[in-house]
Amino acid sequence: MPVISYREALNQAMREEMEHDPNVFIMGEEVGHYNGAYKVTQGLLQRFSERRVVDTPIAEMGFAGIGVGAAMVGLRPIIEFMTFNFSLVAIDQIINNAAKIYQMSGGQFHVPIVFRGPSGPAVQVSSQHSQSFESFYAHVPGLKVVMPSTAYDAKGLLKSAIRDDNPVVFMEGETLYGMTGEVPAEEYTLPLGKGDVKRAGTHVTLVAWSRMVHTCLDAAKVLAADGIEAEVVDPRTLRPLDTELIVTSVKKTGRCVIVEVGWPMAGFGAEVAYRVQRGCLDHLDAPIERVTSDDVPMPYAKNLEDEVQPQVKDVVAAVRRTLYLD
Amino acid sequence: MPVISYREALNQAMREEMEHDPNVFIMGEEVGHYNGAYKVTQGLLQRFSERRVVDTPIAEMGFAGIGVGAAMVGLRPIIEFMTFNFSLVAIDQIINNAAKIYQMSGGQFHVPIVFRGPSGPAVQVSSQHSQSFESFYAHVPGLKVVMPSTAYDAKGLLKSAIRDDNPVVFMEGETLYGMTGEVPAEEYTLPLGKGDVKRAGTHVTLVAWSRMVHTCLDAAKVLAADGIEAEVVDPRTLRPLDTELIVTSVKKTGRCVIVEVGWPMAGFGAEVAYRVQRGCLDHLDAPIERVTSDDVPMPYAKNLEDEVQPQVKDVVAAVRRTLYLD
Amino acid sequence: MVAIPMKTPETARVELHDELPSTTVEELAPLYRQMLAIRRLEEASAKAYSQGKIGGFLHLIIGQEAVCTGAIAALRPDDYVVATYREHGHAYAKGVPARPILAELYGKKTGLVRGLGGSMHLFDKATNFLGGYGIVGGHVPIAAGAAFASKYRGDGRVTLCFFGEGASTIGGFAEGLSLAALWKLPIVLICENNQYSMGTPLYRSLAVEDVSLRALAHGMPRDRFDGDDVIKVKRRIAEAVERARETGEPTLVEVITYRFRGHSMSDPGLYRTKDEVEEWRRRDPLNRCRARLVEVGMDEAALTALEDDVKAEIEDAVRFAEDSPAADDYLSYVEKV
Amino acid sequence: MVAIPMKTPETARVELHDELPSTTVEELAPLYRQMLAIRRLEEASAKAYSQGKIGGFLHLIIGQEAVCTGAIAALRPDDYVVATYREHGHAYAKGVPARPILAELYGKKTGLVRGLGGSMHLFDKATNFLGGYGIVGGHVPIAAGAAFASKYRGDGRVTLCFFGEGASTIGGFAEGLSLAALWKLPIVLICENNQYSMGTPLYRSLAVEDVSLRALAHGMPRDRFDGDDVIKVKRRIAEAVERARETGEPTLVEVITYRFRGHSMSDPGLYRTKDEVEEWRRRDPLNRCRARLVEVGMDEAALTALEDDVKAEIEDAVRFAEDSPAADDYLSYVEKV
Ligand SMILES: Cc1ncc(C[n+]2csc(CCOP(=O)(O)OP(=O)(O)O)c2C)c(N)n1
Ligand SMILES: Cc1ncc(C[n+]2csc(CCOP(=O)(O)OP(=O)(O)O)c2C)c(N)n1
Ligand SMILES: [Mg+2]
Ligand SMILES: [Mg+2]
Repeated sequence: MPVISYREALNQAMREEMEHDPNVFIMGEEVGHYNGAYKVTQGLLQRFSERRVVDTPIAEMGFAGIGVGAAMVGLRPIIEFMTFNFSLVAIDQIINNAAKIYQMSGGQFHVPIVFRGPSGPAVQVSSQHSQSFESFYAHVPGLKVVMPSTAYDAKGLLKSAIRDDNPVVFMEGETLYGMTGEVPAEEYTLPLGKGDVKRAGTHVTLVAWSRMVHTCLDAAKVLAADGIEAEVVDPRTLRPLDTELIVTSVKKTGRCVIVEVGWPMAGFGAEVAYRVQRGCLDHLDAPIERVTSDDVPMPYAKNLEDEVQPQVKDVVAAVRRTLYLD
Repeated sequence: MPVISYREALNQAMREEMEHDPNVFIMGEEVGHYNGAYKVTQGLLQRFSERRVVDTPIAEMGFAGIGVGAAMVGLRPIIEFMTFNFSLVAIDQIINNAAKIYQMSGGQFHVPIVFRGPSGPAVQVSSQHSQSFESFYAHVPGLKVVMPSTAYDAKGLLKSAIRDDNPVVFMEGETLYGMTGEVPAEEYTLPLGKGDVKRAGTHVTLVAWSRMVHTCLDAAKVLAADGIEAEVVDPRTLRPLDTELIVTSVKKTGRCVIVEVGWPMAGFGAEVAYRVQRGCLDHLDAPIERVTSDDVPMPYAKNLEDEVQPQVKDVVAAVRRTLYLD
Repeated sequence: MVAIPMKTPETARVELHDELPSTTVEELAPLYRQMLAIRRLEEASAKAYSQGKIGGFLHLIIGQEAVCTGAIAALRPDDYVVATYREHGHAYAKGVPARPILAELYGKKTGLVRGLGGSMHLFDKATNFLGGYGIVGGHVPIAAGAAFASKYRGDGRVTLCFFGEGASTIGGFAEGLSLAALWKLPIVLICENNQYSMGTPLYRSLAVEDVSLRALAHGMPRDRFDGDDVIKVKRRIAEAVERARETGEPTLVEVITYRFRGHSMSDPGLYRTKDEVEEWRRRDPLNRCRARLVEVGMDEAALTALEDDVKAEIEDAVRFAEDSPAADDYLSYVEKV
Repeated sequence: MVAIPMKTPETARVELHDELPSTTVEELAPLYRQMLAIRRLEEASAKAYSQGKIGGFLHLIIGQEAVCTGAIAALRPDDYVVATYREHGHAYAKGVPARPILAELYGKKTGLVRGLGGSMHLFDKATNFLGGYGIVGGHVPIAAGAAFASKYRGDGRVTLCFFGEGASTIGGFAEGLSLAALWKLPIVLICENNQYSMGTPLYRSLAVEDVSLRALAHGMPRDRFDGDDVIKVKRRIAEAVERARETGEPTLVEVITYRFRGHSMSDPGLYRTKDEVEEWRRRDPLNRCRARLVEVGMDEAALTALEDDVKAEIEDAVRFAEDSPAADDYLSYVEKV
């Protein structure tokens, strides 16, 4: 199977869907002539022209809203936020319009739109540029929230998101773009709302999404050296959440550690924890643990930035706590 | 003790703090000449003049940001959102500026600001005007989030919020303004971050804030008729959260039902549930239950609106489930 | 030194004049009928509201009927309309019948959006009415989006976007305006300047009380006139609609008008003097329209027949709303996840 | 018909001319020194960045030094400055020493904001530098807030707010501008039009390539000129600052300039031709300033001494940054909850 980057996988997904459906177009800052701030839209302007790859001024609220209006009358916009940090100035359009119009209109108007872009901390870009807002979007009825961790998932899920008749918030890992993985040459899609076991194990369930899946896989290797077999469950879609997959795993292992790069309080991991204890309280041999970033705006200095975020050692320590090993 | 309304209690808090400190001012839509869309600022313009009670155009992002800038150089703004639904167009100012400047500036600039206004569903105002965003604000380091349920709490907490040197998001109950309660004639404040047991009980702990406290108190009466004594814990401040008070109660009762008017997924109640299971997994005699609104944008029709929101009967049913009674 | 090229904005035509465009009974009678139906529909809503049969916010447009009626009369049926929470009249003018509008206000199953949206959120796909929105300014980008789609497809449609003068200070409006100008979207942005944003008169919201000036910085055509005469509104908006259709150029139009009632049913409107309200009531566009109809030759009998017909229509709509079953489904129209 | 009153905006002075204001060695030499120090400071940062000693985004202002230097020279020390992520020069011009700026970029404990903010978020209370901000347009309301506080207190201070021309399309700018005009806040809004917003030239962002026109709709004074000559910048901004100080009136000023480098260190800047960049490099404000200094009578020896002094200052700052201990505290400066 061809090995390509996460970035290239996303690019292929958009290219293929734009080939399939003339109503699909891309809009955002620097998506065209500049080929994307993170080069995810590389080559699409040349392929599809300015009509379908639309460079915008800096006006997130405006172009997100333009996407919603265009979607209401039948187009299928892909709105790129240069990063999801900037989605805050457009969040009213996402929550009050995109998410609600299908219901407010009594089912008359669908809003088939994808809001996508990088999310989560990059490297040393400081507090206004290092945020993880998945718990915001996952809170809102009318939205779906997708956060793929691999190139394979990224492509299959983005294609499904573009085909979905309702709004999808598609959050890419800012630090995953260069990561490579096997991606079939043939066309495929992956269903939204279905998780994936990224590593099988018996002693503890690790639940993580986006970049934290890789942190968990690394931690699982460290743990394996001590004979601890961790199962790594990647929900891939946070809303709807594949609760069954997670609960089934925890029923087997009796222990659960949830790892997220966002802030602790009211982070999405709390919802996962709630569902796990609802689904299998009697199977829990230890309290559910969460590993999150510290409860601070992200500092700039590299050493502090690393300290703030969940590291392999933090995951290992949390697992060992659930096993009452330390 | 005088009995006054929640609205009047808030009004007194602002009036007193404005008397105390010439740096305190109020800014928002219709706060002055109109005396407030919900009359919370009644009479303040007459008392303090246009300099300190500032009517704004419709520009939440602009005047929220003006508040932040003014706070950086030593004023103490109270920014009123006509409702917190409209805070979404200003949320970037709250999260990226107000919450972060103290840390981004290496501790040089405090931002002593209060963002306040009504929150949560009112009556039949439909989906864009019936939302509960406490889990958003509670997620963000650098903010405090206060949601009082009584006139007494409202006054004491608002005074503390105004005196706090860091940003406070103060969410009032849109349907509580007319509710009355005892409020001392003498000046008092209540500490942020301290919860309150609104009713003592032994069989189950109900955790709720803002209007849902009253729904829980009503449910407790119904339950008491069947010999079930519910303890109603009102954290009052969601961030910082008085986890200890909640956990102590659940350790005593062994059962916990969390009631919130917001949406279920990634609602603040999930965080409460997580903390409860962390703090006293071994004391839990049943899975933690949450009662929330349904996972939908709020419908307009009265009957549907009631169906969507947590009712006394829903709380009673949840309690009975945790007691394995039905 | 390198010369820095400067474009100067086109100077826009802005005149406020009394001279009324000529018209005929054929043109004017249906518009009078619409305005009257809107007035009666809203009066019926106000009554039902006081009886507790309608809840929530109810924003009436009484006094402003000539604006939506005249403007929408300049459209083709396939053109789009986007409006605010004060949109009963716009929906009706676009072709939505009174029955489902009123049933929606009553929160009934037969409502236009099945009791889910209420007064602020009417939507009708059949007539290309893209909705009523509650967040001030937030719908302006949406309207630009519909216009963007028309340009994308080359379908020749035009979008009308209505908003209040109070919306002219919010970012959503500024961004929508700026993008419409940049991309030359076929849209007409219509500011219904009813001189108040809730209790705030425009001079306390804008440094210069002329919303249409916003077009200057964008080289966008603009227009500004009073909205008492429905034919005048139709003609002036038609110019902008034609420009949008032919050249794709957007226009910012400000129409000066007045709401006779408070901001919503719960607003007593104490911030205006009785005299001020009375003066504007004397200019009632409905009365002017009726007088005009007589002038151009409609006889009293025909007028009375028309008025009786409207009365019957609204009475029927009230009965329909009253008799309809309550809304009973809030799950089918939101995607379950 | 009731006449509707209309105000027309003041016509603003907008001229682009070559005639340079006269100056003296005493006035110009310190400004040259500042510009040179900013240039050397940024060159040192660029070098450290390529060596991996500075991380994240690094946005250089090389080529634009005359704008921040000249503008801030028009201020009193107690006046406020608010800037973007491209703000090293602004901080330095406001009086922040090179040492803590560079140490901040290195992420050191001795950094201006203790390694917590980095290049994009310099803040300095001592010099009334209210910060560097990363969300485009988001700082404009903050600047208006500082000016609001000055008006509230009557402290006679003026706020300068810098932003790029790319910010002129976002709602935060529009709302800040509108409120500053309405409330007559003592602020000067300075658009550093370096002609690109990342890779996007202005003509792909704005329908009319003149940001200062935004003032028209608000009756706000405006100015627009090229920013090559530091004295010219100082004089023109001083006019606006004086107006703000005396009358409280805000001004929107657009200064045409150019960045020689890419948007940030990671941008190769392929969207511009070599010729274009070369042409602007020939206009380098630093060279012009030096030539001007010679013209008004500074001798080579004095210039060399000044330049050596700058060199030593920056070398010292680099050593300081290199030798300082790593940042080690991220908890003391955020309130624990
Ligand atoms: C962003 C936002 N802020 C505040 C409100 C509350 N609000 C609803 S209507 C209104 C006044 C709008 O005035 P205008 O735009 O002139 O329209 P009109 O009501 O006069 O038709 C306000 C402040 C809102 N809905 N949205
Ligand atoms: C709201 C928001 N959108 C997008 C960005 C990404 N971004 C950072 S700088 C920039 C270009 C800004 O250009 P301009 O305002 O002209 O300033 P310059 O960089 O030229 O100084 C963009 C798009 C951002 N920081 N904030
Ligand atoms: Mg109005
Ligand atoms: Mg620029």
